[in-house]
Amino acid sequence: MRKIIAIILSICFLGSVSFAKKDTIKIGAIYIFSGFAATYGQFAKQGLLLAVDEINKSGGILGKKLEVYFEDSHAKPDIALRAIRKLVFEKKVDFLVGFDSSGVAKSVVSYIKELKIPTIITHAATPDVTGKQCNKYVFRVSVNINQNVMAAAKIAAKTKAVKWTTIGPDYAFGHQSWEYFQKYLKQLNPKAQFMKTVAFPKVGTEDYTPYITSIMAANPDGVFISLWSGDLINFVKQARKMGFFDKGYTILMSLGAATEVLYALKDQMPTGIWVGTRYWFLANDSPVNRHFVEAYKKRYGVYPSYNAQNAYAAIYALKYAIEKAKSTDKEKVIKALEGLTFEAPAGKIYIRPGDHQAILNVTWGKTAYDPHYPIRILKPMVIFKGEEVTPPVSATGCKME
Amino acid sequence: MTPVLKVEGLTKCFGDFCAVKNVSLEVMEEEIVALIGPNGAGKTTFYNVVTGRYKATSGRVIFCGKEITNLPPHRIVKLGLSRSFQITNIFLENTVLENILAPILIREGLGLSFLKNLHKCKKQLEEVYNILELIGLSDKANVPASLLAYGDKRAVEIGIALATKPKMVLLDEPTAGMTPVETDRMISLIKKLFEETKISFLITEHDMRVVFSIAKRIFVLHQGELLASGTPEEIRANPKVREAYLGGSVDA
Amino acid sequence: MKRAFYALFLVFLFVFPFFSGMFALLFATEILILSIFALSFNLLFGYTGLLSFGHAAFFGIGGYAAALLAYHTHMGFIPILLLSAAVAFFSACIIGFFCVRRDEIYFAMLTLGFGMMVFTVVHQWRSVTGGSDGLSGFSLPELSLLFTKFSISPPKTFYFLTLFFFLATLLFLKRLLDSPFGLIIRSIRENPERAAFIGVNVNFYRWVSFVIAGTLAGVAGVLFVFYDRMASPSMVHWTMSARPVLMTILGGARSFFGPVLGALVFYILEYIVTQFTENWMIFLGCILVPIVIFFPDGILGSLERWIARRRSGE
Amino acid sequence: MSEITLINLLNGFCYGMLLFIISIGLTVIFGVMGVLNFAHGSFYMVGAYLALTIIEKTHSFWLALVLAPVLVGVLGTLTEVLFLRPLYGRDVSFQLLLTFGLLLILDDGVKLIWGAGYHSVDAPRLLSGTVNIFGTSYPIYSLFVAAAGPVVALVLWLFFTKSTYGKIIRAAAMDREMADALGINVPAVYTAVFFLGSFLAGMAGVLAAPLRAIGPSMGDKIIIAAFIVVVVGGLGSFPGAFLGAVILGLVEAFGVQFVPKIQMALPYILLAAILLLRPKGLLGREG
Repeated sequence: MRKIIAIILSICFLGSVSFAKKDTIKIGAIYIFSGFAATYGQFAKQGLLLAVDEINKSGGILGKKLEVYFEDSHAKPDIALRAIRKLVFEKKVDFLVGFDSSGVAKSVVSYIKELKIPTIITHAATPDVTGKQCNKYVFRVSVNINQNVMAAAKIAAKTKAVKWTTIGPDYAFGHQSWEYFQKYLKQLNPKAQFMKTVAFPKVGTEDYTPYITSIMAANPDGVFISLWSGDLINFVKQARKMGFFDKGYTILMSLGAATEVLYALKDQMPTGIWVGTRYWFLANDSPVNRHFVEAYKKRYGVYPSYNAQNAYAAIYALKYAIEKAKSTDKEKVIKALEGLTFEAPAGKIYIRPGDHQAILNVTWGKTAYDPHYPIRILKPMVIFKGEEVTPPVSATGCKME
Repeated sequence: MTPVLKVEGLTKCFGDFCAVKNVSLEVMEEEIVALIGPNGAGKTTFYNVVTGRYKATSGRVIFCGKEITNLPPHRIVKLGLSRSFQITNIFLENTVLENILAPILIREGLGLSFLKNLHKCKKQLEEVYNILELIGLSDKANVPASLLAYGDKRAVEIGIALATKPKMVLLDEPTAGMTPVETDRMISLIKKLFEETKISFLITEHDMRVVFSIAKRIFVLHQGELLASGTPEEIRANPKVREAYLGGSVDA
Repeated sequence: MKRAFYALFLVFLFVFPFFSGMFALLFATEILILSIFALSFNLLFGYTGLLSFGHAAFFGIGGYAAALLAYHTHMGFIPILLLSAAVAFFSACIIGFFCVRRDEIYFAMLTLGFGMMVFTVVHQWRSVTGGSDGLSGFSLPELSLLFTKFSISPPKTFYFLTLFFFLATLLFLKRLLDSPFGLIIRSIRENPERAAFIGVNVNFYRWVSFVIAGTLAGVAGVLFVFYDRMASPSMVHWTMSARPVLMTILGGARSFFGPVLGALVFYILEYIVTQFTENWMIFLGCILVPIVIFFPDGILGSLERWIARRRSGE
Repeated sequence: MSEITLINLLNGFCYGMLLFIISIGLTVIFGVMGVLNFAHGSFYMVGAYLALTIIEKTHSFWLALVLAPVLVGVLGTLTEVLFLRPLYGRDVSFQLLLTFGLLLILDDGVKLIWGAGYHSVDAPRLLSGTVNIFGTSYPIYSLFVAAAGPVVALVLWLFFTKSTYGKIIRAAAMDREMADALGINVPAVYTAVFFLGSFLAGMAGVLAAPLRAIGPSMGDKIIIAAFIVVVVGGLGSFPGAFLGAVILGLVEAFGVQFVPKIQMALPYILLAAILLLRPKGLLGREG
């Protein structure tokens, strides 16, 4: 009984006592650690811890050690919100990083503004959080839909395909990807046609055969696919069995070059199809990238996925910003993040002050077999300069206060 | 005298099997009548059709001059035809008082009083105590029904039927499974009720001793058909009835 | 003894925000909201004998109605609450009309089916509900009371607002269950067939109970949406319907405060367990199984029984 | 009929047969014991995970197809003996809740053992590749699954109508008291039935493994579909489960083709319509 009372009391007082030690910088990280996309969280956590350990080993930031708290968003906005509250009010974190799902990111940014806590989005790609929903506290170091899809459209415009269709997850991300793809491709190739038959299976769909059948029956020239993680794996397995990849369609998978997908599929991933990513570990031969890939491979036994790189880069972005501001004061760090340019494994990243969106290179490529790697790699690889594929701030709808 | 219950050509079939075949009978006001027959004769099915638990295959049931064939049970009860069950069928987790109170509240149309406290239903509670006295359970009002002795549970069963203020009650083997002492108590209870309330009763019963001591008229059901009807003496003398009982399954 | 305990608890609820931390305050608010939800569920399950696996439909309908009103209008909190409760009321009228015609497993399946239908509507009707992303980014309505306007955004204000609805729900349900209506639905739970033979229109009373439960769940949904500042499809999913079921079983379906205790224990356990492991569901399952087998009356029910036995033993 | 319609017909049938094998286990258990097993989908998932491990270790799909269902059957047997026995005679809600608790345990349990990520296995070499049907290449493995349904149906039918054990089970299903009186060991029958039902769920899991990504939530999704199948067909009815499974399979396949917007809601609309119009299901027994 006494124990129960003790527990109840300790819960009542949760967060009422501040444990904040002056010599640490606390970071809250929110990713998907369970369900159909749990590998995303796993990779992000690995990349993030790698960065944190590196920084702490070399003396921390301004002499302060980093401390990270992880929370699971379950890919659901309401649970992510609870995680934010827990991190901010109970763990008293100074900064937040994370968010895989666009839906989650969109739902929480206004609350983040209310809490006034600087946040770096490392994965969610919806243009809105650095567009019409942008605010002072929210930054993104990763490629967004605009950038990824603009690159896709540039590739699509160079192919012979005229009639295009899509398969994407049935939520804002899938629909927006297709919307932007049509918009950009139409600009580049006015002859492009977009079919009425499109497929938007629910996230977490088990059986893709009806969708695959209806797409194949429509007989398109090109198929733009924005499925991701478990869904993409499921889709590729079933599509392969149905001969979807033998029909000679031009296929673009906007997130096909995610290493977690490639690892899960291994040689079930067909070769010769166009895949995009938000970071490719072989795309950049800089010392920073070589170091990152090596250290990552050594520590975890696999090649880093884009989500690992993004989380890694976010921690370094914070490091550089805090050092630039010479303070961990939130407002000063925000000032420092705006316009920050730094070297990440993905290459040079510039955080545009106007909308807090990172400008960085975007990689696409064709899947290919290589005996040196257990997974498909990209050959040939096409790298787009960040500026080429990013719309100007004026086109994003962002009005920063 | 006018008939309270009038059944015309009632038939109930389950697929090919007909448990009740073309049964017609009448029960008058202020009359106790028994319905007897060997096991499986269709007595309970007959009750179930008359009280709306099953839909009739054909035939009509008229109660107090109103056709009630195939009405839902609660409507039939509201018209004044109540019943008891062969297997004890009461609200076990509720107290004895609540068992009796519920039908009274429903009868008075108070079922949807959401905010009135049960203790404030003074008039209805008074009625409950009257019924409890009648069935001899005044001292057990606040006992959960599940804790009662078997005979008392059967008495509650009858109390519930009375609480609906019926013009007629169908009793389905009120003494089933009782000890001789309990049976005697039940018989005197039924007699007392009849004398005090003048409700009509239709009783199915295995125990011939009970039947002949209570009923003024008897109907005999055999394989779903009405075999005979008449006074106890007539039934006793009827050769067809003897044959049915001896030729059919043996009853206690 | 019991009264003193409740009085103490009530006092605790009132003074709690003045010494608790921010996180605990939010935590407590959420528990109170879910308690309302679980209490409403238990009117059906514990008192009418109907196991619903689709109760979240009304939680979600109320919530989405509130989110949409907050998004598109400038109404105050009270009009939004009343309108949303009305929407939940009418949906419960319609869905309940069909569901109460069936018993037991069929009722559970039917409610599950209808619940998931509501979920699909919420999930597919992107232009209105925001699809799987849900609705967010609306500003919180203001509460007009005594000619003054309050913002409900400060956590303390919102806590007291929730506490008010929580206590109101308790009082309302207590009176309801001690009323003739309460006796009738308990009788239906005990023995639906017998109830018909005392003149109860069983389906009708079940329907009324269903509608009351649905409306209360809608109110809980409204509070939840403003607490979370979003309406998301997971509010309507069957896994959300499973929550009050678990809470009620945990606390005790036959005890008036069972669902409240269940919600409290559920959240505290979840909080403690998730400190150590991400696999909180396995833990929950491991608690649920022995409770179902050995303590079907839940924590509070078993406790009450134990106390009663000790008292009668002494 | 257009080519796409024919292919959809095939798709629907193939998915339907997978559903059938899952649902028949569910309905056998319900028909005999009156227990609606919420954890049935989790048994299916465990079957798929076991197949994954067995195939990784031995590289034999066929061994997995034999071994995994037996292991799942044993798991089901333990469940029945340890957890469900104390609950017979109590309100059905408790059985539903108990099996729901098991679902929670199993869903998280596989995460502890196999991790949270997705896995995949290949179809056996014999069945990989495609054949040309209606001018479209169609995977042989899907045809195999489509054929497995009728085979399972036939075997079960023979078992229940021709073998002594099958007849005993049917007797126990009809009337427990009667079976008791006839000297049938009813508890043993229940255990055997639970083994059979879980075995079938496990088998469906193995069959599904090469078709789908193997992940911790695969059971939750399928259990709802299986519920719908058995309710539509008629709880406890064998031919009903077959019919229900085919209908649901076709509804899913053609829903995508004709009404993609509300396709997701179709199974639930079907469920509600059946429960309201024919509460005992299409082929359910009157009573």
